Order: sequence, then C-alpha cells, then structure tokens
Amino acid sequence: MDRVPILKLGRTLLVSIQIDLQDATALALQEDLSERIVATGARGVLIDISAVEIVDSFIGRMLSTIAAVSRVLDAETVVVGMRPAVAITLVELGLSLGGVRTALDVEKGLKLLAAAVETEPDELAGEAD
Amino acid sequence: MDRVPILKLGRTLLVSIQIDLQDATALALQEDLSERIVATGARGVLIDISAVEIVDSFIGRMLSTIAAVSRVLDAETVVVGMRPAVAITLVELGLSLGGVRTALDVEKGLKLLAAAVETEPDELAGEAD
Amino acid sequence: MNPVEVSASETVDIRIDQDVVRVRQKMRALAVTAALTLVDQTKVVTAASELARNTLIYGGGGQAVLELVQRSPTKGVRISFTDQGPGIADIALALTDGYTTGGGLGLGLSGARRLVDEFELESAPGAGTTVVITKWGR
Amino acid sequence: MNPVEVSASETVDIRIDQDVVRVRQKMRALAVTAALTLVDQTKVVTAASELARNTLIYGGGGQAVLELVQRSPTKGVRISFTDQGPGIADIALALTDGYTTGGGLGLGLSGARRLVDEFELESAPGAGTTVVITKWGR
Ligand SMILES: Nc1ncnc2c1ncn2[C@@H]1O[C@H](COP(=O)(O)OP(=O)(O)O)[C@@H](O)[C@H]1O
Ligand SMILES: Nc1ncnc2c1ncn2[C@@H]1O[C@H](COP(=O)(O)OP(=O)(O)O)[C@@H](O)[C@H]1O
Repeated sequence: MDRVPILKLGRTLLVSIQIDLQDATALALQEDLSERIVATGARGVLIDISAVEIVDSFIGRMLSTIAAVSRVLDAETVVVGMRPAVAITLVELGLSLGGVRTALDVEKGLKLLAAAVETEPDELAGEAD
Repeated sequence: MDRVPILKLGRTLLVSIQIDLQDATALALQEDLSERIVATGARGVLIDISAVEIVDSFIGRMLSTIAAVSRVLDAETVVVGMRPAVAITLVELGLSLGGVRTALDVEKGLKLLAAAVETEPDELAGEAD
Repeated sequence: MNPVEVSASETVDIRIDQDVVRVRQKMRALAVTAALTLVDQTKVVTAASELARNTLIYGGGGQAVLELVQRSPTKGVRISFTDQGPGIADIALALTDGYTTGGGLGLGLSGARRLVDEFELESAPGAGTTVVITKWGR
Repeated sequence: MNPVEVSASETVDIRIDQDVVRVRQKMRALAVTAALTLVDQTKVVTAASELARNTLIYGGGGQAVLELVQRSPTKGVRISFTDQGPGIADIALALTDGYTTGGGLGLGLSGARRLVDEFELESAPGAGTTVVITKWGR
C-alpha cells in the first residue's frame, strides 16, 4: 500500500494527494494526519486535491473526517484545488462536504489557515503581554 | 465507586483522568466539578484526558456537559491531551464535541484559559465567531 | 431507436482494494475513448468507483465488465458489476440516500444512479448482485 | 472466502456499571492479541462499550461473549451481546443517528456499526436482543 507523505511548514501540515487513492491509503492518511497533529502541535492542515480526478463517497468521507478530527485536536483543515468536474460530481453524488473548509488554491488556503490561527484568543493574549 | 480528584491551581480547577471511568464516576465528576466551580469561584477548568484510552458517547457527553455547565457558571473548560486514535474514533462514532474547547497539552490549555479569563467576555464579544 | 452495439469489452476481477482503483483507471480510459466530456468522465468514473467498492465489500468480490457501446450516432460506456454475494433483500431501501448496512454513507447506489444515464440493479437474497450502468456522450 | 475459525472465547456477565468497564478492558486485551492497529483497537473497544451499556441499561443486564476469530490469513475479534430484555420493535429506527428512548445521545448502535467491519442485530419485542460485532485486522 502506498502512503501519502505529510510535510510540515511552520505550524501547518501540508498534504498533496498525487496518486489514485485506494481505500486503505485514505484510511492511513487519516490516521497519520491525526498522529502528526498531536506530535507536532500543528494548528493547520492543508490538503491539496488539485491532482485528484475523482472524489467518491469514501474519499469524501475521509476529507470530512480529517476536518472533524483536526477540529477536535484544535487544528483547522482546509481543502484546496478541487477541480470543477469533481465539485459537480460530488454534489450529484449527494455529498456536501459539510464542515470542510475549502479554498481555491494553496496560497489562499494558507492565508485562511493563518487567519484562523492568528485570531485565536491565546494568540491575542500573547500579543497583549 | 472511584472518584476523580479535582486540584485547584489559582483560579483554575485541574482534573486528570487516570482511570477507566465507569458511568457513575463520570456523573460524579460532573457534579463535583460544578460544586467546586461555585465554591471556589474558579474561572477555568482543565481536563487532561491524555491517559484516557477511549471516549464513548457517555464520556463524550460528560465532557460536553461539563463545558456547558461551567460556561453557565462563568468558567471556561478546556480538554487537553486527546489521543489521535481517540479523536478518530470519536468522529466516526458521530460525536463532534461541539462546544468543547480543546488544546494539545496542559501547558497550551492553561494558556488558553489564562487568555479567556484575561480577556473579559464583553471585550471578546466583538471578536467571537 | 437504434440498437446498442458493443465494440470493445474488458473484464476486471475485483478481489482487493487496489482493484477498485484499477476499475477507476480503466473506466476513465474508456470514457476518454468514447469522447465523453470531462464532467461526464468524472461522473461515470465516480459511479464505477462506488459500485466496485460495493462489489468488494458487500459482494465479497466479483467482476466488472467494461464496454464501449454505440447507439448510432452516439457513443457511450457501460460497466457491469457482478458478484455471488448475499444479494440485496430490499432493493428500494438499498437505493435510498443514506441507507447503509455497513457503516458507509449510504450514497453509493443512490449516488451512482444519479450520475449516469442508465442504471439497472438485479439482486435477490442468496443469488448475488448485478449492477449495470451506462453513460452516453452528448 | 475462507471460513471463520474461533480460537479463544470468554464470557463476561453484564450486571452493573463496573462490568461495562470490564468488557472494555477484556476487549482491549483481545484486540491487542489479534494484533489490531491502535486505531482499530480503540474503535472496537469504543463500540463494545456502547453495546455493553445498552445491554445493561435497556436489556436489564445480560452477557458478552468475546472471541478471537480468524479467516485465514486475517485475524480479528468478535463480541456478542445478549440480553433477555424487552427487545427492539423498530430496528431501523433504533439504528438511526440520534434516536434514543432513554435520553442518551442515540449514537450507540449507529456509531458502533460505523466503527466495526461487521454488525448484526437480532431483536424482537419480548424476545431480547443480540448484537454481534466483528473487527478484522488489516
Ligand atoms: N453488491 C452488493 N451486495 C450486497 N449488498 C449490497 C451490494 N451493494 C450494496 N448493497 C447493500 O446496499 C446498501 C447501500 O449501499 P450504498 O448505497 O452503496 O451505501 P454504502 O456503500 O455506504 O453502504 C449497502 O449498505 C448494502 O447493504
Ligand atoms: N439491548 C437493547 N434492548 C432494548 N432496546 C435497546 C437495546 N439497545 C438499544 N436499544 C434501543 O435502541 C435505542 C437506540 O440505542 P443507541 O443508539 O445505543 O442510543 P442510546 O443508547 O443513546 O439510547 C435505545 O434508546 C433503545 O430504545
């Protein structure tokens, strides 16, 4: 089974899905990400799916689960680069990806994550000190 | 029945769950904490679950209830140290722990509580959500 | 209406996780050959992925047959999934959004049906399951 | 598909609160023996905890039977809960997220099902309830 690599950039974990995900790989990514969030104290997760040709209900669920798990672990997830054909298909399939934040591209996604982390109360207090 | 001890550190109540919680113990903790918040005027509650191997719907509900009750009593609750496997399982079980603030570890949790207390509610009101 | 002609056909065994990926890839290649639009390619590949996973998980494995079809002058793709698994007792229920017996999202059958032009499901308890979907070019 | 073999089995009575904790602990030990991943151990223990509580609260007590199972070459764990309680009249409803007759979160049955690989529920009003779940290694 292939494994999707996870990169760390400051307080953000970066994932770029470049392969056609088999279910076991998707599950492993979910678990690897949760572990890395806890191990690194990352506050953001950015998942680039611009190379992903289809998102079926299994992969869609993986994205929702990653978003929910990261939230429980005090990190924010953004999914970027979804292709228009994938977005249309997802909607017809019946998946809404509720709870998953999306952005157009990596740059916009990183901005969104930076904003989410900067407005945290502890950060505000840290600056006031 | 075992009882989970509650420690007081300044204006914060500290709980570290070290045992496999039976339901009655979870309920007792919920009640003990409410009483101690009122008795001590604590402004923060920190619950360390780093030793907790599973959070099922009963324990998850206990955490949500503690967070909600403390809020009503003018205190903030932070849950820290959730294991990655617990986070994934919680989400698949269907629990979102909505309303429960989380942080990576005790240190980050205490910072978060300090910030919440220092920044008075009316100051935060403009920023919230 | 003109009759449907089959001009190419290929069989894929579905035994392991990775076979679901193979079905997707072969379905994509065929959809490109049939000159489906990018959106239609994506839809039929997604539908095939859902059904291949069902064949594996609920059917205990089986086969997919991919076909290039033509009903002059329109080209299209067809894929049939067959398994000898437990079958489906209540087909209408299985086709309901959100219904699952396995802890999925319950969108595989219902969603796949929405994504294609033709959808046939044949199943009975103990007699296995066959699903055939077709997507036509525009 | 190879047949399922049972290689170890243990019974736990579920009469009091503390028995739910015992089920969790024994389930964990068995999942470790079956070499499940940490995440899969956590999932099956959590599912067992939900079902043990239902056996106690709704079933009025009962039994859990824990088994180490094997379908060559895969190992797994299975746990069955049985009670002689009032049973469940509408099983589909009981399996719906959020449905509870007892003031719970209504996630016990539906959530447990999502956490495991196989889930069987047999129940009828007056005839008690049996739930069997299985989690396989990867
Ligand atoms: N090939 C099959 N063999 C037996 N049962 C099936 C098959 N495909 C689907 N089903 C049944 O139909 C239900 C709904 O399927 P689906 O809509 O794909 O949702 P999901 O895959 O999320 O369970 C499944 O949970 C299963 O009970
Ligand atoms: N062993 C059982 N015996 C009788 N009824 C049960 C049993 N287990 C579950 N139920 C019924 O199914 C409902 C849903 O159960 P569940 O999903 O576990 O939610 P909860 O435990 O929060 O009520 C219960 O409220 C109860 O009515």
